[in-house]
Amino acid sequence: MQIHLLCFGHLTDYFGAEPRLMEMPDGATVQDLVEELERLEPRASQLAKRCRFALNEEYTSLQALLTPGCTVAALPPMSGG
Amino acid sequence: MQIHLLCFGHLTDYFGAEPRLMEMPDGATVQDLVEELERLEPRASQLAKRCRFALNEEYTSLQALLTPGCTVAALPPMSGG
Amino acid sequence: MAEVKVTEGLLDVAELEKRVASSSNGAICTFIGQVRNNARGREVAYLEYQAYVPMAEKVLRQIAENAEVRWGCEIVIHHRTGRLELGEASVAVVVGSPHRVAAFEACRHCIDTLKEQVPIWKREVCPDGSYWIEGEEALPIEAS
Amino acid sequence: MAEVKVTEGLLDVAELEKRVASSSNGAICTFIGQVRNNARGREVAYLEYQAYVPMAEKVLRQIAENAEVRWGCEIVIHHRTGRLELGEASVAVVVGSPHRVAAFEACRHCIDTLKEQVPIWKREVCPDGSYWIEGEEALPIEAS
Repeated sequence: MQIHLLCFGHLTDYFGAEPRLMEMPDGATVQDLVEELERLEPRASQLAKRCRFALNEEYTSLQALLTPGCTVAALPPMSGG
Repeated sequence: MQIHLLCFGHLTDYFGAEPRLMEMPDGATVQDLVEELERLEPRASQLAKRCRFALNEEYTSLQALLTPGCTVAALPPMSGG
Repeated sequence: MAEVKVTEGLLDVAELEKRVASSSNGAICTFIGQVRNNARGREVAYLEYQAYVPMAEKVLRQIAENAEVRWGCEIVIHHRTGRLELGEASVAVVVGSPHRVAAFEACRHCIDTLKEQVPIWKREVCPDGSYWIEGEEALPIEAS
Repeated sequence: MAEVKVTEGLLDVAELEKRVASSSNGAICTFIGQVRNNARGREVAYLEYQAYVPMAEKVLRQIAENAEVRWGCEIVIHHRTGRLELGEASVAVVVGSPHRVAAFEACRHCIDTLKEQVPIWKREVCPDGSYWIEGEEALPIEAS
């Protein structure tokens, strides 16, 4: 299935600021996507430890199942205000 | 000696809102002035208990000595803000 | 640095905020008190504020300057006197600081201390008569 | 009732204060965050704010609505994105309430929670390069 990936903060240096289409196997979880990203970009190896993740604009756990067409966002520690 | 008395809040109902000249004996204290006011106006009998007093625009104690031409202000519980 | 004023004029809060908005202050905390249409369960028509102006400005200055030193910030406090209509601002406490916690704490300290120590009194004018407010009490006004 | 917005436009704080200035609200507490000329000992030229806009507005709304119920108040929160010059306001949290303690507590809660939970990031552009700010850390920007 295809899913949409959104990255923010310093992650845009590695993965770009535009939404990115990713091909993931059926039954994949947010955790599987994170591992795929860490493989693609060794400098992002701390991804799971540093970031929170959102699935379709809601905070999610790493165990959540991806669904076709869903949007996952990788959210580094925030600095609004 | 003559001193100036200023009243605020509900005390202006009894003593007026304008500065008032009072004749006090030499050596009189703020306490003596308060007792004089309580004599003048029985409805103000709680004066010493309810109010704070200022001598020349600074908070003062009842024991402070009056000086010729000084200004004493009787300050009920405040309600600014 | 502190700027304090007791005034009959309307308060322009945006203008006061500009005075503490130096580019090293990342945080501004403002408190505005305004005239409510009710108090102690009673409908209010308008307020009259009475101040012992020179002493009020002196005490306000002490409060603001002490807070500036204690929290490392810049403070402007203006308080109105005279007749205030519903919805008008009676007081503005504006604090600019490099840090937000300091801005909040200094602002709250100033308004809390002002209410206790600054010689200003409020008279609530209601449909059934008018009342001097003294601390938590409302004293009906007697004919003298 | 809460009104929240993530916007590229300048913030007009006086206008936002009017929106919570109903005549039953005796207290308005405002927090303004603005761009400082220095951070972490480094001179700052300007900031770039990046937001995950739809989620940021959703989380802001949750924060504001929860605080409205908890403290019995009305809340407006606007946050800017894009390039901000020194001294410009990045965020305004405006709380109107019948009571001052509630106004202060709700305002402080909203800005504290915003900083932790709302998906917005700041890039500091300095004379020596630019840095993503992530929580307490400043990460130099790498060429990708």
